[in-house]
Amino acid sequence: MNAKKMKEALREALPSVDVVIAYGPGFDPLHAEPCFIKDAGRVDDLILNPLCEHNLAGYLTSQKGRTAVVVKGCDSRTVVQLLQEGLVEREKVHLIGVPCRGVVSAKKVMAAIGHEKVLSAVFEADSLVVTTGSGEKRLPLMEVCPDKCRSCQYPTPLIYDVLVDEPLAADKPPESVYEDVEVLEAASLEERKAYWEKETGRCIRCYACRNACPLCVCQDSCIAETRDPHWMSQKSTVSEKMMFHLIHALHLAGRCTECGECERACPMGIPLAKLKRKINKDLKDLFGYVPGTSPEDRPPLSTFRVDEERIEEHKLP
Amino acid sequence: MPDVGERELRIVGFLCNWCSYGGADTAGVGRFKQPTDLRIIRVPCSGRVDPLFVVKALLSGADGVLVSGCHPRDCHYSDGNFYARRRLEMLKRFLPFIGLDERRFHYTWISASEGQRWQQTVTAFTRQIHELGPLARAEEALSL
Amino acid sequence: MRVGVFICHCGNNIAGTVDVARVAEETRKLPGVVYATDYMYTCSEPGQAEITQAIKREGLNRVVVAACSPRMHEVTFRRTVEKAGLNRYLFEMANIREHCSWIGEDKEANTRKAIEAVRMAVAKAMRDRPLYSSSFAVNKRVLVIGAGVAGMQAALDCAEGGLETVVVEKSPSVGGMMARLDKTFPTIDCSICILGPKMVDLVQHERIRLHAYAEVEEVKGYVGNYQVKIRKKATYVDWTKCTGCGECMEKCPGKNAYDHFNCGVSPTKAINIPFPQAIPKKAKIDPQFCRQFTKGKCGVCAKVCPTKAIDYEMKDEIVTEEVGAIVVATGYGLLDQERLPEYGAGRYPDVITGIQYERLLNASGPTAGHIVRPSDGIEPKTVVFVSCAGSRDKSIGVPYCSNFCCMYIAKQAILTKDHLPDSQSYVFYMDVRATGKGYDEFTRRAQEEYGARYIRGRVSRIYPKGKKMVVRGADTLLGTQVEIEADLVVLATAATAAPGASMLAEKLHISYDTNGFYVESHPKLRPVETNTAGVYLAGAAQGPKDIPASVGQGSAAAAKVLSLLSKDMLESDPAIANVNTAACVGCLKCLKTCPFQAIKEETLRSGKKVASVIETVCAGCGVCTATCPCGAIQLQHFTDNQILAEVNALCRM
Amino acid sequence: MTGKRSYAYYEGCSLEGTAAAYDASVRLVMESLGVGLEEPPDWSCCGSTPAHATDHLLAAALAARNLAIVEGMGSNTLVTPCPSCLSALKKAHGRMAKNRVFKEEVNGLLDTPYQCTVAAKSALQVIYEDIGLEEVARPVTTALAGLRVAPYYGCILNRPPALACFDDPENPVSMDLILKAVGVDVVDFAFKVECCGAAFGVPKAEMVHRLTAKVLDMALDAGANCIAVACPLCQQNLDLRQGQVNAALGTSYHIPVFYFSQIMGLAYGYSPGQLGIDKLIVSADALIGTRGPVEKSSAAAEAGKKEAV
Repeated sequence: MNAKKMKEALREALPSVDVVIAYGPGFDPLHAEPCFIKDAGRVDDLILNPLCEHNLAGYLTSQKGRTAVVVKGCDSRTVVQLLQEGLVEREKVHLIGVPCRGVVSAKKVMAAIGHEKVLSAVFEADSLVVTTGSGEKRLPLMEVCPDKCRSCQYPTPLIYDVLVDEPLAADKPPESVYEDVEVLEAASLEERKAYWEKETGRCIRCYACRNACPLCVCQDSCIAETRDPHWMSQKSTVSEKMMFHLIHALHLAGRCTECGECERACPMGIPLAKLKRKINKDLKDLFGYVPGTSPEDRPPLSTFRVDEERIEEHKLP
Repeated sequence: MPDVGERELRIVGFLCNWCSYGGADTAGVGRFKQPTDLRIIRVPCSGRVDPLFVVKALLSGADGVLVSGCHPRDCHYSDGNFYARRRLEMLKRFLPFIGLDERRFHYTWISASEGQRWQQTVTAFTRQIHELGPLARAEEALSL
Repeated sequence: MRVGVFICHCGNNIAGTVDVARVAEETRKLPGVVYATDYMYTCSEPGQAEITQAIKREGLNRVVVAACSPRMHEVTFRRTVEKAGLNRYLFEMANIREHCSWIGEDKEANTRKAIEAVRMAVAKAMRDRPLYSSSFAVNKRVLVIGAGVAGMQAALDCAEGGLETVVVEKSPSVGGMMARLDKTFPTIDCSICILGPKMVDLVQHERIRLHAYAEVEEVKGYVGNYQVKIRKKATYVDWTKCTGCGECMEKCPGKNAYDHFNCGVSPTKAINIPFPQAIPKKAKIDPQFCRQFTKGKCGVCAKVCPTKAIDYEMKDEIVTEEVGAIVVATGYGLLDQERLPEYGAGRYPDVITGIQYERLLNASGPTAGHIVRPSDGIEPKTVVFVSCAGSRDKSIGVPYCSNFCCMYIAKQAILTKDHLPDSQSYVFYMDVRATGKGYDEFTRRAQEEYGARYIRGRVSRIYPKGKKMVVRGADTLLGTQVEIEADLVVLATAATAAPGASMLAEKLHISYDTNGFYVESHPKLRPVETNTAGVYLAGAAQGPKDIPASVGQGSAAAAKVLSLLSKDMLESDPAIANVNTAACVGCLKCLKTCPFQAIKEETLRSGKKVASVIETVCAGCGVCTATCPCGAIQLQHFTDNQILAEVNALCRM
Repeated sequence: MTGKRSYAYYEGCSLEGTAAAYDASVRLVMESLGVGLEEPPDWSCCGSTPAHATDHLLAAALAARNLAIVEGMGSNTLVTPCPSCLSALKKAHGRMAKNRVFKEEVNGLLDTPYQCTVAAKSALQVIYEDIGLEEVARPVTTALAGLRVAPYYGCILNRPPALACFDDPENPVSMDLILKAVGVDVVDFAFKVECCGAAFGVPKAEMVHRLTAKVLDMALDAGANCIAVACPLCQQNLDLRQGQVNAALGTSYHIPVFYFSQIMGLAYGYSPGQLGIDKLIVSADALIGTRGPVEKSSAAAEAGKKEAV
């Protein structure tokens, strides 16, 4: 990732935009943070490296003025989807595209180092070297990257105004994209039921997943918290928790760009993206639709064909 | 014939007012014998049926859910059932992923004149739900 | 919340297989219910009085009636509660008849189901909100589709009633099937003689505009305000110039055009006027038979036309008519005789259909009213009529009775005797269905005075033997097989839905049954209404009908239209979508999915973009509500909360 | 023709005995048309009338046994000239394919279960649909000027339509067109699918006489001087019984009754002996005496082409 070129691009952009959304150093050497700057003087505070795992596109909908934002390949799909749904206007965003071979999941690193305080984190070749009180640990990037990076099909942004590095071609097999979903599909019905009851059962209903989701448009109107309509009670039961996550999943049907923010944000480490990705998998099979790849598309569930080639009528025995 | 024996199970039917609800009426007027498990919720159009209603019902105590609308091209609101078809098909494929047997959810098209078809559908679906038995609730599963 | 529940016995219809007393008793236990009772006939005058009194006496603010289907009596009871000062949308119905008492004998199970049906209705009622309809102006014009006898009657009655009336007829002349008939039963009136004057009245009426040789292309709008696109098919003759002199038809060298009006009894010219009494009496070209079109040279008609009306370049034309109501009178079609191969119709020239025989009998028909065999032009001595040729035959998908065949066969037998005194007619029949006024007498006359021999049984095969057609069938009364050597065989082919009936239904959003006939909104009480407000049915489009019934329905439909359009303003159904602008995030997914373009983007003073519903356009389907992620757009009377309440009333953990 | 067509060929009991001529002629005709016929090893009764009059399960099992053998041969089409065999095989296949329970029941009785992958076709259907009229016309060497044929299909060759799925159940034309294609005069015959009464030969002879007479009578009426059939029973009935009919009704019918394949064979230049025509009860010698050679691409072949398009 080319931080120098990014900074140049941002300096050029700044006069013509009201705000720049990029990455800055976080509270410790392992974490990066979203960083909003308005004056060129602060560009040097910005960073760009595999620690920049957040999807900054999510902030676009809340911006009034013209905004420059740094997007990786995966993040760019979110922008495409937002454009497609008319939730942001193309001329109001200036996209700094960053080709990317994968980022680092701080969560995975912390787990790997037993959640000790991080003294330093430096990249060496294909691995990240983390120093803690109990010494140095060398972690191969492939092991500490978010799951999405393992089957990434869009290393280069699909849409951008400036590309700050040479474009990269996808180097992961396309059939690998839904491997995790397929594994669960292969399990028995009971196993799947148990799996989700266990996983969603751990939900503490903090709604971090929803708040982090760049495509959850409802903001304060989320039906998980309204009484009109009154879809959910505050009861802390598995089915209420399940209900919430199914609402989230079904509202993202045909829209989720699989950026994984929900999982990054979840303090309980629930595999939330899997629900949405399962739906994406089916919709791809049904309508050949991949969210966030073409601004001209229409989300498959807000349109129809009179004769659906792939949908057959279900017969009862 | 429609007698499925055993204790009744909880089956919710979302029927569009113009076709399928009328079909159920026609079946009644024709005195077509039907199992009694199914309870009917009248909606204006199958397009009104948010897949989340089906999920909600299944999560809160229903053993089966049936959705029926006008035949494609014959929707009273012209396109409602076209949207329903896509959404419900998506749901039918999704349910098994979270451990809900897809046979507990069925969607179909029945016109106001098809009393017989309604009788056959409700009978077959009720039998199917009885074959699957009551749906084990998450709470029960969790109860420590 | 003070809910009152009224459980109807409907005589024994409900009480017979549902323990209504127990339903009432269980209902009283429900939260919010302050009053519950059962009554013999809740829809009766005293029954309704019971409700109005209870509303006052008990101070009810919600009412639930558990009785028949809401499709039956919802409107009735809404009026009742309104009389008692309650908003009519604070009323719910639980269907414990069609969906409970009539689905089985198990009283216990039915009662359980009824109790829950009521529980759901109560739960929904408690979330009912008063709704107020706004009113909108109506367009006092009516469109009649189809100018057969039913459509013409409807059109004339509407026009006489003072309405601007638009008539669309797909063939080049008005008149429909009746114009093809020779005589009518049971009076033996000359068909065209009684129809002709009506046809003339139709075109001459100052409030009727006729689009002949035209079809409905697209229907938009809603009751009171429909916009209808009409395709006027190219006739290649400028009808403003054509005088109907027939010179072109005389000289036209294209002799082998299919004669639709004469049902192919004999060919017609490539440019033709369908029949002498045609209205409008104008010529049209059938391009597939016209040399000018097929060979690219000829132009005879253009040369001979005294008014230079021929225009080979003519194109279809689309006109748009704005109307407040629509009458569908598209009539019926006839079973394709190829579907009856064992009768050899189509293969053997001397096996013809009833309507073709009408044309043979008709003085203005291709044989000038002489009955002759198509094969050799010889007068037949023996004529065999086969009724139910396709009708009442599940195996070919026509399970129903075609209604008028028994009668027209009797008529044709009588006419045959009139034309050919030394002829003998035989009629194979299943049952003679002659239920109309003077009908049975008529069929008896055919047998007793005109000596038609009626054989009760079906025909298994028709085959040629020399110059004769042998008709083999069963005589179920004698219990033998009979073979009759006929000179001419007439098949009473089944009446079917008109070609293209289903396509038109889809344009109008009205429903059709498995046989393609349009479905009325109630078989007994709303026989000419459809489920789409402002669209009415007349004639055989709704099911096979004879002339008196069709004319009756034509007038009935007209009466419905006149009463609808007698109002200057119509009340809109308030059960439509409504946006909670506070909750709306302006994602406008609803706008993308609305089937009626009833949602537009609106910017609030705060500058916030939200969806907003165009009241008169919204039809109340609720697709938007199912689309909206944050529940901001709610279909009134079917809100998420109301449906969730019903779900919860059923599935309580 | 691209490559050599080949089918599993089930002759059935009649074609081994009374209808040997049918078998012989079909084999020769197929050879001329470049079609290979392979007999299923150890084939057995098809399970028609005698069996299914007794027990439907048994009948189906018998049929399925043969079909299973054909599956074993790795073939998916079975040709049988005999309509009785055809409908027995199709009936069993149809019911097994539709009804899982029944399929298991039947397969329970078999050593090798039948997987329902074989389509049974009549020889007529294969010649008409698979080979086609143009090919049919090609091998013609002999003109049969004297013949005016009434094509007689019988009652079950293409019925019930739902099962047979071939030609028109009331007015079939395949045989008409095939015979025209080989250059023979075909008359318009109204009794193509009329019952000839064969099945009642034993219990109700006098009725059969009447029915048979009707068919023969209609053939003459139509101006035919011979009849073509595609069914061993029809052939036997119409040919063998003519004498009886004449005796019983005082008529004097003398109409040769060919298998359609025999007529094709003649047109292809085979001798009456090869085709078993010398075995007909009502002699056809007089009729076929008039035949003579045609040079290639003759009217016959032309006719074939015309019909084909």
